[in-house]
Amino acid sequence: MSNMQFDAETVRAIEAILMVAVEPVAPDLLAQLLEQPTAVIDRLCIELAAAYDEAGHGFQLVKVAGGYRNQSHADLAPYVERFLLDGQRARMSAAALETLAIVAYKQPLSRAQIASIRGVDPDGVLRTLQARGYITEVARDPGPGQAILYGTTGSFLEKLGLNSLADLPPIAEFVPGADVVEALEHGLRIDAPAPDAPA
Amino acid sequence: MSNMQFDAETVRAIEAILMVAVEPVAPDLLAQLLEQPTAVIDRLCIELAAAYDEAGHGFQLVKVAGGYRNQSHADLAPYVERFLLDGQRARMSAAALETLAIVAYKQPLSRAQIASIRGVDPDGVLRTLQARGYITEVARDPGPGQAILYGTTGSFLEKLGLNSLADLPPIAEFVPGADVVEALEHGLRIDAPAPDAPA
Amino acid sequence: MAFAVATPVFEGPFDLLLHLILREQVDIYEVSLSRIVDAYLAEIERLQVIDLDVATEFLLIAATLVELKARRLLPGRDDVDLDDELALWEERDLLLARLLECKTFKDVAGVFSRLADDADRSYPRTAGADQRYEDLTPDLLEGITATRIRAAYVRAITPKPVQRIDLFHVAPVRASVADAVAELLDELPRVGRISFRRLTNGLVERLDVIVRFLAVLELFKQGVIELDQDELFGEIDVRWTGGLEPVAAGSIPIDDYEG
Repeated sequence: MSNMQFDAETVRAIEAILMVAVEPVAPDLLAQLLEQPTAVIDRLCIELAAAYDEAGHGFQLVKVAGGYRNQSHADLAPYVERFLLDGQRARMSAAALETLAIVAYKQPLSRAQIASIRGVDPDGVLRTLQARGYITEVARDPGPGQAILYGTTGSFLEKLGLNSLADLPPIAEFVPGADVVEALEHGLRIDAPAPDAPA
Repeated sequence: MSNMQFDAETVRAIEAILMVAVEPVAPDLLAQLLEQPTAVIDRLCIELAAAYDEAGHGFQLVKVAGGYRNQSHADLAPYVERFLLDGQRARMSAAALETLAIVAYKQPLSRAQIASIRGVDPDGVLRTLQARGYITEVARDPGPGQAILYGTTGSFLEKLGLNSLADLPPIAEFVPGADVVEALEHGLRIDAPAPDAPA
Repeated sequence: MAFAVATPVFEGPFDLLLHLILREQVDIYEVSLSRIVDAYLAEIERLQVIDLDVATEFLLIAATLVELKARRLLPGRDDVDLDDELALWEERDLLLARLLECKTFKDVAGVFSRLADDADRSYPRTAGADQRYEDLTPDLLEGITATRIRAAYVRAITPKPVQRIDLFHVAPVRASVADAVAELLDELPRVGRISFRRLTNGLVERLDVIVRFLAVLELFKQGVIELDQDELFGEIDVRWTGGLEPVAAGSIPIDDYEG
């Protein structure tokens, strides 16, 4: 840690606050409480996180969902899970993950828009995702019907261990490659049938 | 820390567990989870506490109420207080509110009975509600095991502005929730949730 | 020709169609629309037999596929006009675009799953303030009324609904197609010539229309009717060519779409 003399008190205060916080603490809030520029808070937190790593502690300081938090180190998960009897987290179903992916990249969007992409009624899945706090109603469609528009939450970012939506991989990376497109085109081709094709 | 090579993993596991623990963790429990003699756990915890002090961290490892706990350092209390006053949202989680409601209407009842209604282990929530003075142990189940039976406190009634439990609003026979009504209107069949209901 | 379909649970019609097409990817030139359509219809039947939730969306995509396939059966393909040809390609491209979008988000979901698995290995600290700060933590009951306690209780004891699409009105396709064929065999020799629109006039359910359409295709395959369509999405003209002798329904072998 640099400027140890000046920053030590701020760093110690950050450590103390993160110890009583129950959710990620925004750097702006830390900056306000500790009367330091946000940039200084961010720099100190990054240095602190690196110092924890270097010292080989069993915990980490990470930035998720726009704030800093302390968490147990991933490689100690077996011990932590033994301790927290209900520690094993429920895995999300394929349907939930796909719906979450659509909401994450296309937000805000309506139930009907999700249905048209997935080809199935997403009602039950949406309710589950909402109950778990991963998505929420973020707006109403201004058009007739005023459909509810959904978006992702901070809990979603926490669930995926991301700091912000900007950390999501660019959607362009997932556009199917030429081979897939070609296969699909062949599967749906409507040119003349082969002589032995069944009617 | 002595015997670094042998103890490093155990020390890191202790750090990870204390980071996620809500209540002080008894040395016996740590010993059992980490498959080490209690004496070794105690020695490592004392060394770890000394190492935190020496490094000048903003948190401490202390032994309180028969267990070990990480907490913010006493000399940083002014910052922690500022954070708790300014930064903390007063918010009862949905889980806590539901658990409190179950205790209010069904008291006296045991942890297991609450678990069977809510479908999840209410341990952490019960501790919070108890620490806040909203619920308390009112009796012991006369049956085998003598489970603790919980009920609400006078302070709970006072805060809700009620004279007695009889003043709680009555529960109608059975009022289906809005989502159930909506599902029925859509002509969908409602089934009791399967244990492995998809997310 | 039979497709042996493994039994994964398909999340939707695009999911199923993607699966059917992409598993053929090893030999792209073996993929044909006919095989895909047959396999798709067979899969829908199987889904119903094992009583999974089958959304009507599966059947709508089935209708689109059957329509694409039917185009190839209709006579007069050589003199299709250019507009029709373009519209046909448009329809196919729309389906293709939806499949590609579906595939995109399936792949994203895979990445989300890995991110979540990694993140799940770290547990956040949620202990909150210890007793030393008890006086400072705001009262959680502030602003909470007895009515809200009651609402929370009702919420807690209400069984969480698991939605299932009710299928009681969705008859298995096989039986319905056979029935529809029997009806058509009774009606068509008497009327001789009728438009598909009129044939399905009294039908309310989209599924019934689809089943009628499948029945018409069956009869076309058997060579007892001729089909004509002047323009894309135009009236389909159905003409009985089976002669005046009544044809017993049982004498028409019904393709049960098992590939």
